[in-house]
Amino acid sequence: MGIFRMPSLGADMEAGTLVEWLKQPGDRVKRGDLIAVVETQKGAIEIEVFEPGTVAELLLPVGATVPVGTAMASIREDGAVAVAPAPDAAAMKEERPTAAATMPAPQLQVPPPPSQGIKASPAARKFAEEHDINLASVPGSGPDGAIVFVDVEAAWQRQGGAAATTAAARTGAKGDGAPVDGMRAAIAAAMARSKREIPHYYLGQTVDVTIAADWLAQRNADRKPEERAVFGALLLKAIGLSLKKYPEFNGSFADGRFAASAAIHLGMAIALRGGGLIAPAIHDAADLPLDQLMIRLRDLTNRVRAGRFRSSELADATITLTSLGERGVDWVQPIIYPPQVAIVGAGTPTVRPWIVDGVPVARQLCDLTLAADHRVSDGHRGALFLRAIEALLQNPEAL
Amino acid sequence: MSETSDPKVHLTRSHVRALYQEMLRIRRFEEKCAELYTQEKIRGFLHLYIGEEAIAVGVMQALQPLDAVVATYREHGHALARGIEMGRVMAEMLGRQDGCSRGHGGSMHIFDAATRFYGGNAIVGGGLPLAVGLALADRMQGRPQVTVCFFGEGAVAEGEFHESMNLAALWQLPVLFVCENNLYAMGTALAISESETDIHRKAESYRMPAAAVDGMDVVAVETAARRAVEAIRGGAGPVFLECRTYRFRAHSMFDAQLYRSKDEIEAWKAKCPIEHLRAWALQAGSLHAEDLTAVEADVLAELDAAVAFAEASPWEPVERLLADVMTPEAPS
Amino acid sequence: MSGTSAGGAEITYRDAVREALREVLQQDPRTFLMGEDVGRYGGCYAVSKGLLDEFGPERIRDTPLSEAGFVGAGIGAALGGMRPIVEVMTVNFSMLCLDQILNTAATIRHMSGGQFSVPLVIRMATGAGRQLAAQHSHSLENWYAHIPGIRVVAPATVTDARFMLRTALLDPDPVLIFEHVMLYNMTGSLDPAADPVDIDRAAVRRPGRDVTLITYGGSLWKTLVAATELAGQGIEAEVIDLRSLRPLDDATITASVRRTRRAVIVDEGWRSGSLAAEISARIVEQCFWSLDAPVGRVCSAEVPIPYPKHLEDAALPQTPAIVAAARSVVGR
Amino acid sequence: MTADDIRQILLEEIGNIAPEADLGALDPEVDYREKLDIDSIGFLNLIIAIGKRLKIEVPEKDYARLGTLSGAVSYLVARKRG
Repeated sequence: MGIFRMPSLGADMEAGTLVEWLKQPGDRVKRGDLIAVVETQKGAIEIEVFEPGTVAELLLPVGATVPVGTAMASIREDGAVAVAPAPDAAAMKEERPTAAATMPAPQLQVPPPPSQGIKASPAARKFAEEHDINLASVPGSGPDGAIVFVDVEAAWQRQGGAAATTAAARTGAKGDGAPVDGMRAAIAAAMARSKREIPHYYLGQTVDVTIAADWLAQRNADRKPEERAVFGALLLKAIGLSLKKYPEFNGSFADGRFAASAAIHLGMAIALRGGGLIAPAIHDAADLPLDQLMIRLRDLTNRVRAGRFRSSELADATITLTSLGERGVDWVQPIIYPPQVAIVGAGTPTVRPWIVDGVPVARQLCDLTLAADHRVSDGHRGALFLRAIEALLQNPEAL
Repeated sequence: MSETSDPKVHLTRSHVRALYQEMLRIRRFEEKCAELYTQEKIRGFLHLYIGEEAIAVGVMQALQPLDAVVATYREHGHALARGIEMGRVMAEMLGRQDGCSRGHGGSMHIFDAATRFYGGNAIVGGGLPLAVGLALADRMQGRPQVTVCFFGEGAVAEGEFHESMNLAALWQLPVLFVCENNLYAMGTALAISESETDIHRKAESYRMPAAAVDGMDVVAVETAARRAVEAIRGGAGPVFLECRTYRFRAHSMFDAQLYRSKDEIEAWKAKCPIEHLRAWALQAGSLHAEDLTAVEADVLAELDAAVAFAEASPWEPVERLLADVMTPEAPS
Repeated sequence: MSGTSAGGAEITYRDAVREALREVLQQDPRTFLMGEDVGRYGGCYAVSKGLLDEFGPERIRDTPLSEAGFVGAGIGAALGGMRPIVEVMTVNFSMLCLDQILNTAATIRHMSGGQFSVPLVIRMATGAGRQLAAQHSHSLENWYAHIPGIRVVAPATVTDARFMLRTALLDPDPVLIFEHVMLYNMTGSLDPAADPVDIDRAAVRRPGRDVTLITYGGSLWKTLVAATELAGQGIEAEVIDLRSLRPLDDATITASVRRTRRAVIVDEGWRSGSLAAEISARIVEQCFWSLDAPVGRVCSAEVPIPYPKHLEDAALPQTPAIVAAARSVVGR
Repeated sequence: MTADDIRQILLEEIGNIAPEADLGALDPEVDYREKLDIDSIGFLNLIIAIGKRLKIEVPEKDYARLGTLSGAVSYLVARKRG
């Protein structure tokens, strides 16, 4: 028993519609006889049979549209007995080799994980990845300030002279810990260089911040949380404004000389969850209104902790503030972050006895310290600088 | 061409039988191809030569082994008539490794170095300059060989046809141009595509000897081809034969033939070159009924073996995908 | 403009090509030169002047204006055992024989399953600078570099003009040689250290560490001028002359770019879909993690080449643009 | 919204600020800011997040009442009812 199937007449023919049977059951057919007319997208085509015999049964009604390979009629060889066919279209398809089985997959270089948001060339990224260098800590010298290969190479030669990565620290926070060690090494290198090269002098001043704290609480009371400011923002603003009068604390010392910076980019030391420290800059902090400064501070803190910050934010700081926050200790003797020339420390503000007009009263006090580079400035100027900050904090509405 | 010279066709019993068998080989081979196509074993375009067999068979009788053949995408008949093994041609149809082109070409690109069969060219008109160049090479190297170039009447509308006519005539190259005028370029009738429908007159305008031949009569084709090849080999320059014929089947498998009438097709089928030769041979006593039966049996046996060979042939390994793009051993 | 550094005899690019032709015509009787006005006229750019007298009209073969015809004939002659050198007057005219180059010369080896190679050389003039306007000035070699099955080379120095032809003729596959029209009058010294059979490798024409400038053909000299200018600005540019446009010498390109980490490609083709685009893609594929800047491109403006000098100059890659592109990827 | 829902939200937000913390082990009576090292900016972020999730604006003067987990839950439950 032969099965006559919807023939394939072209590679683009997927189905045909039976228009007419040219043979009926009982008709004898021979090879090459036309058996049916099939409508295709190219028009009606008469189709031929390749098997001689007698048409036993027409399996398809006129008007039916069926895929190529579908049984259309059964043809009985002379003398044979009719059997119902299996009308499967797939039966006549044969196995063909497929290219996918044997073709090799295209070879591509496996990329190192990206450091998001940092403009660095692929070469710089690869080198940084291989040498465990935090791109965020590398100043860029390429097109549009991008970090290029030589920048990372130089950073590597400086033993990671800038501070270390959050991204790497976060990925390695649990488990191997190697990136944390990398950051520790970077901090070690920077601080060792500072202690080795910079002749620090240290000054301290206990500052009554009651007025400032009260003013801040009052200001925050009727504001939505996202519009509230923290004490650190006031402090940054006060430092920034003071620097305008004391430019010798704002800039960098390199190649044996101090270069004062016209811009005031305040570095803010931010502790990372899981350990480590990073001090990115708030650009032009002195000229930002307090609300703006607060937005920038919060944004920067959040981005740093999420590992998303720009290299320029790290490289550009001209002075740094390290604030011990609300649950820290009274004071800090900070270490200057090279090539900067000064760092201001702020202890945790606490309520302590304080003599006002000869009477001991409870006041909120904060110990401000200054570490500065003796190659650039002297203690006298440093004291005036700290006093200027103190004075501004007594008049917070002006900030 | 003069009709008076003596044709060098010797219609012995064996020769008539050979002509008949060659045509029948092509016919049965292509009928099988159509069947295999509907079963999706042959894919791509399949252009059948059925109805035109007398031309390839007739012309090939005139060739020597070292002569060259350039054909078109409707070239199964030429390949078989030229002597390429049927199994290798069928394997090529199926895209198998034992195909004469390792399966790389398929139905439209049959090539065979042993018989100097240069395709299998599926750009209409594209084979003509090739034939001119092959003939130029023979001429420049002093070889007494002829290149036969087959093409359809559709090709004569192409610039490459005219450029080739001119070059061949200008340089007096040993080319036999055989135009298989089957009246339709795909679905476009000659009368609506050419200002001059007597194709051979185009060749005459290039000062090339040209004639029209009954392409349904294998003896007529062989006679004309023998005379032409003899003249060409004698240094007469190119000759042009327009063989008037008809394809009985659609242009390719997927063709509803909207452009021509059934009556026209039936009228031409009545001139079937195989039937024509059979009737003549029986009447003339050149062949007997038992000869015909024996030929049919021979052909079917050859065809069965060819299909079996082709289907048993392996696929070209994908590792060889790029193997024949460039010659592997470039000089260094 | 000056060709290569001192060493051998001073010679013009035109004479170098002619010497190359003369040498192969003398050494290999299978070679012949064919094209429009190559004989009596002496060649459109006077390259073949005098060769007709020396080798005769069979081997210095003037053709009619039939690009498809004579390029196709060249392919056929190559198949027939000759070693034809076909000259196409300019690359713009080669559109008329693109069919033969693409559909026949480049495919026959593959579609015949490796049976037939086409040892053909096609020479074409390319490029702008002679105020020949919008149908004689284009740089379409990258279209040919797109095609598997052929080789494409672009001699930029008198040494390459002198020696590439011989190697191209030894190649069993079709080789297209692109000669930039602005180079014909250039004088240079034959480089005694050159490998006369090498047509595969790119050449470093000037070493440098800061940026790799990749170019070929007529743009090489503009690029070398740019490199000198860049050196004055403290940027050491490495200049690579591709020499072979297909296949591209990835190894030389990537070795250089991995070292300099920056690349600018100078290509007289139009930017869209250009050879520069291909090279840029390969650099990104193979050198991405070595890059310090996006890959730069200096290409022709996307306009048919205009006639007036100032507009033609404005349309083409010029030294200041190359300098600017290099500086921009270096970042200074 | 139940106290458990509020506790869940609060823990999620604390978790966002201190992702490495094991909140399951957090004693509801201890100062979690101390315990989890949440500074003023971190705490402000928490207050902002609570405002968005629970639609409760916590004034600065009430910050002290959010010092422990249980205190914060009580406070927020009361605010939600009020």
